[in-house]
Amino acid sequence: MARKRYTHAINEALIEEMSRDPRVIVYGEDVELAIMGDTRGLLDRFGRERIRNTPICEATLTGMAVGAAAAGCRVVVHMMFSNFIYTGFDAIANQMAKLHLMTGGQAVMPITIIAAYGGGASNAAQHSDSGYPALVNLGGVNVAMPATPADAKGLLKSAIRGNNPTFFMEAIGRGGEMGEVPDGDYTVPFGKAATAREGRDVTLIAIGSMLKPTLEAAKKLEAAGIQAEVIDPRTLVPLDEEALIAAARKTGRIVVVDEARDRCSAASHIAAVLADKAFGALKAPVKRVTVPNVCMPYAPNAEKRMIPDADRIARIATETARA
Amino acid sequence: MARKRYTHAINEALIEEMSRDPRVIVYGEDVELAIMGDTRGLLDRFGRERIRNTPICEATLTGMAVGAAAAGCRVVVHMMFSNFIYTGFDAIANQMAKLHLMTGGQAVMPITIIAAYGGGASNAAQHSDSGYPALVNLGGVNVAMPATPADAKGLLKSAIRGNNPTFFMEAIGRGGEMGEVPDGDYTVPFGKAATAREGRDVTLIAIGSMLKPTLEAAKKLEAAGIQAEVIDPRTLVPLDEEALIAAARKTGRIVVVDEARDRCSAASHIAAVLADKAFGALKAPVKRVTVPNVCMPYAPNAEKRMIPDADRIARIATETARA
Amino acid sequence: MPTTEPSRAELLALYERMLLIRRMEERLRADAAAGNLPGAVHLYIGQEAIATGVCAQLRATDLITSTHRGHGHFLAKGGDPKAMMAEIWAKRTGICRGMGGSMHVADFSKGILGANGIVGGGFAIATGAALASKLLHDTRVAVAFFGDGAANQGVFMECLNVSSLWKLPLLLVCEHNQFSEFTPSQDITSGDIADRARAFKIPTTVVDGNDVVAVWQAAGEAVGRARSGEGPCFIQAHTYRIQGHLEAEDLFLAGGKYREKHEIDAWRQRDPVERQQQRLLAAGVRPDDLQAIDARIGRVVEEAVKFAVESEPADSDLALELMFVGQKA
Amino acid sequence: MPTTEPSRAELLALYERMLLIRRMEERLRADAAAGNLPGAVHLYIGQEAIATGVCAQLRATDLITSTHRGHGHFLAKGGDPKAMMAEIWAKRTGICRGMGGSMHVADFSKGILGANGIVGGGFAIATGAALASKLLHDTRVAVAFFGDGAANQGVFMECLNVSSLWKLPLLLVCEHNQFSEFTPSQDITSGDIADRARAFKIPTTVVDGNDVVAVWQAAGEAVGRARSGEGPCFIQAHTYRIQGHLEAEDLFLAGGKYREKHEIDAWRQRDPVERQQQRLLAAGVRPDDLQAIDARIGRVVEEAVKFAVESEPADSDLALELMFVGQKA
Ligand SMILES: Cc1ncc(C[n+]2csc(CCOP(=O)(O)OP(=O)(O)O)c2C)c(N)n1
Ligand SMILES: Cc1ncc(C[n+]2csc(CCOP(=O)(O)OP(=O)(O)O)c2C)c(N)n1
Ligand SMILES: [Mg+2]
Ligand SMILES: [Mg+2]
Repeated sequence: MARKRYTHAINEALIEEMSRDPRVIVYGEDVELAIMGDTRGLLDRFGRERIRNTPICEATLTGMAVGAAAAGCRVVVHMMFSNFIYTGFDAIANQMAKLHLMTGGQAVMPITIIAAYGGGASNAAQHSDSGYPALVNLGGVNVAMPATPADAKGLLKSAIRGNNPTFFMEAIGRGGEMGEVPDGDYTVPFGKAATAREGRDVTLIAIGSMLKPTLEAAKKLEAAGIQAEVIDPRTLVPLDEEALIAAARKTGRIVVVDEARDRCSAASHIAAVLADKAFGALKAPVKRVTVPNVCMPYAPNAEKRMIPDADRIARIATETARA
Repeated sequence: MARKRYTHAINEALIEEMSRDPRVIVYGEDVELAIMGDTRGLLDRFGRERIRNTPICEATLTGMAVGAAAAGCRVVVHMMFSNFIYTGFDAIANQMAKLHLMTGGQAVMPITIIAAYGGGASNAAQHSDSGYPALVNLGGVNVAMPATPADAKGLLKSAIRGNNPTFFMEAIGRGGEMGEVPDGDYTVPFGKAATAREGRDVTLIAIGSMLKPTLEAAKKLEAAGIQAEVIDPRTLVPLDEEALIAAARKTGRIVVVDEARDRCSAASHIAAVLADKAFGALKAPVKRVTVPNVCMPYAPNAEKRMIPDADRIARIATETARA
Repeated sequence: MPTTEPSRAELLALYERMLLIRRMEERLRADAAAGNLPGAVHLYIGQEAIATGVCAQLRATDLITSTHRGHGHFLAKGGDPKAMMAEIWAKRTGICRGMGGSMHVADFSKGILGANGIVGGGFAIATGAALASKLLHDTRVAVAFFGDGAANQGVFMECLNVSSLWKLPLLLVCEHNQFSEFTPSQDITSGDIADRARAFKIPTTVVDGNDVVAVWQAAGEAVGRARSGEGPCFIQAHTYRIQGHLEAEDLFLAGGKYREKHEIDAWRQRDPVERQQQRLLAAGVRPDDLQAIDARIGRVVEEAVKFAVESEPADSDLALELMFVGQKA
Repeated sequence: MPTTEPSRAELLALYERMLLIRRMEERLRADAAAGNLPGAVHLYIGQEAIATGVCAQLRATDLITSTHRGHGHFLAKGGDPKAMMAEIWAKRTGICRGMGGSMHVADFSKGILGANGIVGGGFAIATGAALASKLLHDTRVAVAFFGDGAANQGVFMECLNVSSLWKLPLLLVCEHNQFSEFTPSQDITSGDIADRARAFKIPTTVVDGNDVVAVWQAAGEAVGRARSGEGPCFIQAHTYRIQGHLEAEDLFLAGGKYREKHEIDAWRQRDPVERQQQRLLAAGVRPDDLQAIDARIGRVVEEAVKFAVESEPADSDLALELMFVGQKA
């Protein structure tokens, strides 16, 4: 166990998995010099056969992953910003998410796609989307949302070893954040939510980048005498419905926090699941704290206004706890 | 008023709008010979300057719409099957949905994208998606889901005259269905749900292609003594939240029916909105009847099993009415 | 490099494979017309020489990607007629267990990475397969079959670039059948498609796609080059789609027309199967021997249909199991 | 066609415009280093001759699309320095009201359809604009500026195809500055980019992108051809990115290296602004006159910064209004 940066945890997972299995390859635009930091040092260690810069052609990068996987590699594709997933979306939605079914189970696709999402750095609309709801809706790809350095390491290792296409969504701007990371071969299973904090008055379900402000909000609530439980689903596909339902039943008061745009967000989906399966236990309206249905403005003040922060979360959680 | 096919209603709207405004252009793959039927006869009437076949290059078709709109055309792009939206997704998600904001309101994009969605014709996974939740989540594009020939005509005319990018989702396999269509200049406003049937026991919210089996289900329910109200949102963006909330309050029992995959579906979102804003009135779990999280299998029996039908809707509606 | 001439045995094998494809397609045409097949069916009639000539140069471990018009590639690469037929009949014994259908026939165990309903969907998959082959040092060659229409998709160029840069063992085979659905190729294609490959310094051959020997020869050179590490090759094979874009196209056309009957007739004169038959006869093969082949293939087709018809329908819940490996949908 | 020589007034105007871009960029570099600017800033220093030479051949109504490195195109096409500066400073007086920032400066009233954060995002937009121009018969020309890296995106080829087929009034300007982020162009680009355009039968010119007169001449011919209905043209302008990919790139590189200092120094010797200055001096323009220009531009830049600094921050709720025309988010 040691304190490490989120980026560093990813880097460690990549190094360990590449060392463990010679079939693991990594490619993407500028991965050699590590534009996002997370692939630093791989070139020196593994050489250009196993990690390489590609031309700018996302449509091919995603499709190529399918073919390389079919032919025996375990493929890690770095897409840099998650908005570029859209550029490579055809092969994701039409091939990667569907081929296992369409081939009657023949196609096996050990593919991990890394992409950084979210706002907060004035990168403007084309570099700030949290577009994972579209991925969640595809049905055939896993979606991992590590919120902490430990989960970043553990989920990435599970993704690379797994046999299903997985999106590993990096929380942008949290690359520098620190946290305890177990040493060595630490994996986190998919579909297991984590309880980040126990409490009996209100349940806050926080996705990915939203864990941190939600934990801050929980502290504020504590000061006001409200004990918030904080649950982190960790993966959206598969989704640990059981844990979420149990948590909902415990307090009957739910707030889901998500950096995605509100309509058809992961927050919507989780709220819907609970309004169905935990209905009898609900004591208050199920609330969503999300980005409004806008794309990210550039100006820092305008951007800040759109992204859920501890104050907004705390306010809505307080209302919910007291409703 | 005359009975017309759904496809015919679309065709009529295109002819009327192209006649009304010489800046309206239509392009797409094989629109001249009308592979989907809806563009039939346009070439003879308007000539190849205003309707033309394109090469197969969806990424450019969607991007070109942005440029042509910016330079003064009203653009109708026919994308054939909605799965090909994924192929052209980059310009949709990164440009079309964002440019009005990113340019501080300068870019105005009167663009209508027509695409056929849904299963039921053994077209298999790559031709059967109901991928509109991803569009709904984008934030910057309207999404129209006409369920009837009249709405097909009225919504398409509104889309073409409007100044925002709009996805006009054709319900595949319903192109041959008949319905009354008002003559002449009939438009349907965006963001106004329609009550397809009144009832006081349970509220069925049916999206697009699901209206028909939902109405069938309502008949079955009637035979069992349950009066179902059926609401059709008609557009998912903008969403007539008010009407949906009012309808939910009326019965307190809600079933949302959607041909999209369940996770992050439009059904999820509507259920979430109601679990929040109609919470006090709810008497039973909010139910979703959707496609499970699969892509469409080819075999007719397997496909049928995945798409909500009147029986499944009636069963769940009955449980909800009696819960 | 001197062109290799096929042996008599090779000539016969090419003929037999083409005939298998032809007869299977004819049978599918009949069953489609009879309403026995769900979904869309795109037939390969007239183009048999291309899949056959190319795949005859491949090893079992080599990998191919195909198109919506994929039955020919499936059979040419050694796919099982029974399993294909059952798939198109939507049966549980189908090669994709009834989940894929006509547009998705695949047999990964034979290197058939699948027909594909997305025009242009195969380029990057084949490029990725070639990349894996190179990284795993296993000398497999990947082949992407695609239509003239698909060559207008941007991924085509992206894959030309990537494969040329990285000297991938990739063969790109453009089946130029003059049409993209109902649109004549020249209406939507600027310049010569082969020039696009040339712009990336990829060796390019243009062949008569209705002459199986010409295709076989071009493919032999190209596959050899790719396998020996010299990088990708491009073959443009000129041919003609004899059938409609899909069966029942008249329904879609509703009286509209995009080509003249005499054009089809002219191309019928260049029928690749008949041309190979003539070549064999000229080389002294006895008509009886050819008839024996035809009879044998007739039986294969009948058995395939029988197998398909008698098989159980697909498992209607299977999709819930098959979205993921070892994970529920 | 004989090459046109620019008049002395034209030479001066070209110089002045290049210098405006240079000084604006230098000022942005300083403010980025000082931490005054939110977001990423990609500077155009070293490439000024290209935007300047091309845009000098355009009319106010002509349309351009630009890239993430878009300040130069914005200013060259007549965009307002004040409004651009305020935008980059995230102010409500910015040309995009603070919603777009450096990567999205746009002025539709001047035909500037916007810088673009998506590499390759401008190709289809420019193609669509050219299509509209053709259909509306209004003789506007559309220009897509793009980098060598962007030329590997498939949409590039798609737009070559469409524009060539339909003879659209489109000019494609490839600014080959040797790099795509930290990757040398030759590592990711197979063949000569100009050959890609040639494969679609598009007239192609390769020019020294650091010589504004050469660019201006090539653009003059190309724009003339496009405007007169002869279809698209392609210009490849060789240049060099003097600054990092983005300001603060050292942070991203963390000690990593992708080019040598002597290479940068060598290209500094070919500085396009200085070359134009030398040309003017050689043509008899007095140093005083040049200094007057520099002073004038200095004031423009100062005013722009002052305007930006003194403006109000962006409206923090504006995004809710601006997702749609006349419709709430
Ligand atoms: C991405 C995508 N766009 C459009 C289609 C519809 N479509 C199916 S086949 C076809 C024409 C393909 O032409 P070509 O590549 O020449 O193949 P051919 O049919 O001639 O064999 C089109 C446009 C599709 N399936 N996928
Ligand atoms: C679709 C997409 N992929 C990747 C990026 C990240 N990116 C930004 S600039 C750039 C390099 C562009 O190179 P080039 O086109 O040559 O332009 P230059 O920076 O040299 O001006 C990359 C890869 C992006 N912005 N958009
Ligand atoms: Mg074709
Ligand atoms: Mg460059």
